[in-house]
Amino acid sequence: MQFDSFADFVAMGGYGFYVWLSFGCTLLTLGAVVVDSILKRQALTRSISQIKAKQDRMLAAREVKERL
Amino acid sequence: MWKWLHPYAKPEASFRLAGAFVPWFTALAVLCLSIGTVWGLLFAPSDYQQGDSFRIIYVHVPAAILSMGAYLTMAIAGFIALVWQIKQSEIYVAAVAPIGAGFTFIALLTGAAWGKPMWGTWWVWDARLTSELILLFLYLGVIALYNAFDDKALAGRSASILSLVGVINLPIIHYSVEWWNTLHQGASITKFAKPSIDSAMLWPLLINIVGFGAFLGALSLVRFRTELLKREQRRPWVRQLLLGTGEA
Amino acid sequence: MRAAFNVVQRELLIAMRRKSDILNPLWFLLIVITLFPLALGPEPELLARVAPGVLWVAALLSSLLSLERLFRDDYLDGSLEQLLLSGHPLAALSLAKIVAHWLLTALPLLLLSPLFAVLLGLSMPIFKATFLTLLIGTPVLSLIGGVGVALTVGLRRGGVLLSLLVLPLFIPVLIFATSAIEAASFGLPYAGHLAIMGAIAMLTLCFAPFATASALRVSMS
Amino acid sequence: MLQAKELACTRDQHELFSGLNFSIQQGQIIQIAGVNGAGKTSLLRLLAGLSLPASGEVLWQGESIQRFSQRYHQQLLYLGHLAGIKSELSALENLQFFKGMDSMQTPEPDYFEILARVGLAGLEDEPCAHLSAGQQRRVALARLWVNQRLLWILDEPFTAIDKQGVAYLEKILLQHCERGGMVILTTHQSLQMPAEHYRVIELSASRELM
Repeated sequence: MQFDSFADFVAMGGYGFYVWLSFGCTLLTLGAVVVDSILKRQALTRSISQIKAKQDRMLAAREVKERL
Repeated sequence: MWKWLHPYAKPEASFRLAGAFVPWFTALAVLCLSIGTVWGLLFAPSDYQQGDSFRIIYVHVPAAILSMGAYLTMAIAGFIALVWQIKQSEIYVAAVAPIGAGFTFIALLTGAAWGKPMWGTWWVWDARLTSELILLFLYLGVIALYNAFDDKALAGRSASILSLVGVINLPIIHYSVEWWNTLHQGASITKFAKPSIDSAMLWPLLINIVGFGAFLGALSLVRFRTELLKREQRRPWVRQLLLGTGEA
Repeated sequence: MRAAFNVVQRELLIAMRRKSDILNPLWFLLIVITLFPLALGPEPELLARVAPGVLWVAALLSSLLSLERLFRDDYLDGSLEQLLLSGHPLAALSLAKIVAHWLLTALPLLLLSPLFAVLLGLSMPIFKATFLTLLIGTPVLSLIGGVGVALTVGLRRGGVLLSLLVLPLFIPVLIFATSAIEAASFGLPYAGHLAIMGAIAMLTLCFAPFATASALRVSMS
Repeated sequence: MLQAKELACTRDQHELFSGLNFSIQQGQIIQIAGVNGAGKTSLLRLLAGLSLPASGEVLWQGESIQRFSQRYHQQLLYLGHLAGIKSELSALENLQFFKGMDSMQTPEPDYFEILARVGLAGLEDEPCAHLSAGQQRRVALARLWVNQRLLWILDEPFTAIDKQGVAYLEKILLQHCERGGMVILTTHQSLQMPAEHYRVIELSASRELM
């Protein structure tokens, strides 16, 4: 252990702001990429169910006899 | 020689294969990143010149290395996609670009945060920083081009071509910037005295590099799977998988 | 070879019928160059210091402005399809298009550069260096730009995207050109810079037509 | 000569057709029929080698047109919706350009006679921008004489062409076949063609009907 107390650890020998800024930004960016990947996956599931609904409608429309 | 690879060229098979790797990569990433970061922040000795600010190295260097590495894998995938017309390769290009852009962004940001206490300024037009910035532009170009096409098959092929053009230019850009920089600035401030790094400092760094690599692997596979599903969304197997309905 | 020549000839003929396409980028260049002394102040030392950079940035912008035309019209009227189906290597035909583009945009710029030099108060040795770098550098701009246009030609709003894709790739040429001019301004030899620019030009000449051709194939389908 | 094997085409992930098989021999005319959006133009672009099929392949004399595209394209005349006529140039200059792009150097045709045939006598030097839509179409069709090609792929050749023009064009297509040429075209007209030369492929539900 390099640090004597938690306060020491936070201070990082006077460079606390820069060190925590770096680690914070890293965490945020990585988190953003992860969240984006998850959201994309969810959006896909949604759009596929929409397509399914659309196809069901098209199948139903086949029953309609009078068309242009 | 590559015969055994052939079954995986089927979308469904490659989807499953990618899925099989995701948990392992995720576990490795979580493990390495937590060990490396805790070790680096708490236990590694502080640098005799830079004090504790050097601990930024544990995110900066892995991000920088893998931002280049990710671009290289992207370009290789682009090359494979163009030469052998393998669709999965194009999808990988699209999948990895945002992660690579994220790494590049991290490398730039942490570089700035490290530069401020060390050099007294957030940004210098140093060779490495400038080429990293251009790398970010290249990534953003690939992403923008991919998103500009409605037809994702065309988007994938265009993005592959662009990533390939970019990788040919990358060394040229790097050396030109380096050269330009030495012309403009004389003695470089980046060459801070670097004693051969102590092994107590080195280990967490290596572990974090592996961790970032595993993170890249896991997330690129996840994104690869999503993109693949998106491409194949009208196929029965996708619908069965996502909606649990058999008919198509 | 004959087919490529045929393409160049047609491009020039079309350009003769539509002179504004050649004149507008030059006009733009002239206006941009006039803006700098107005914005920075007319001190001759200051102008001479920034002039080469100004000239190069202006050349970059005006080449971007005219790049879109390189394949856009051909895409819209179906000529591009016909080039692809002509039974000749598409890379050679793309190169012909790019050569025509260079003749129509960069060559007039080179011819007009003495005028710009006078406007910005360049001395003779610096002007010579600027001229040489433009001579070697502008083909690279056209070649790399060709790849960019070919990638974006099928898109409805490809214009901004084109500059995003292409400008980072222009950076090496810009760097070597400006450092050659800088060396010239200190009276140092700059043949080495020119040689490297020449090497870059050769490299792009080897790769860019093929990249352009495959990008065109993608854009057409 | 030209053979389509298990062709499938998707656009924006929509499957237009799949499992399409047919071939065309010398002396045949094939009309691709189908409702709007059935993929007629997409099929012609696949056959011409402008786009890649989602699966399957197109063979010309037994060779893949992707791998031997140059040899194939030297025998092919493709006229799409947009025929690549430069509006700044005159009809004559346009034709001279296309003649100049031929790989084999054949004697210069009599451009004025050809332009007279397509009904553009006296308009030879006019920039094509000044011509009407039908006249511009005629400039494109003049390439049927200018470039001597074996296979013609024509996408809606009759659009904007008047009645007499249609009848004349039908005659030309038939003549081309009788001389051993091949034609693949789309049109909404029903053509008056002798049955031994003429087939219709209906693009619907991915089946060949005839």
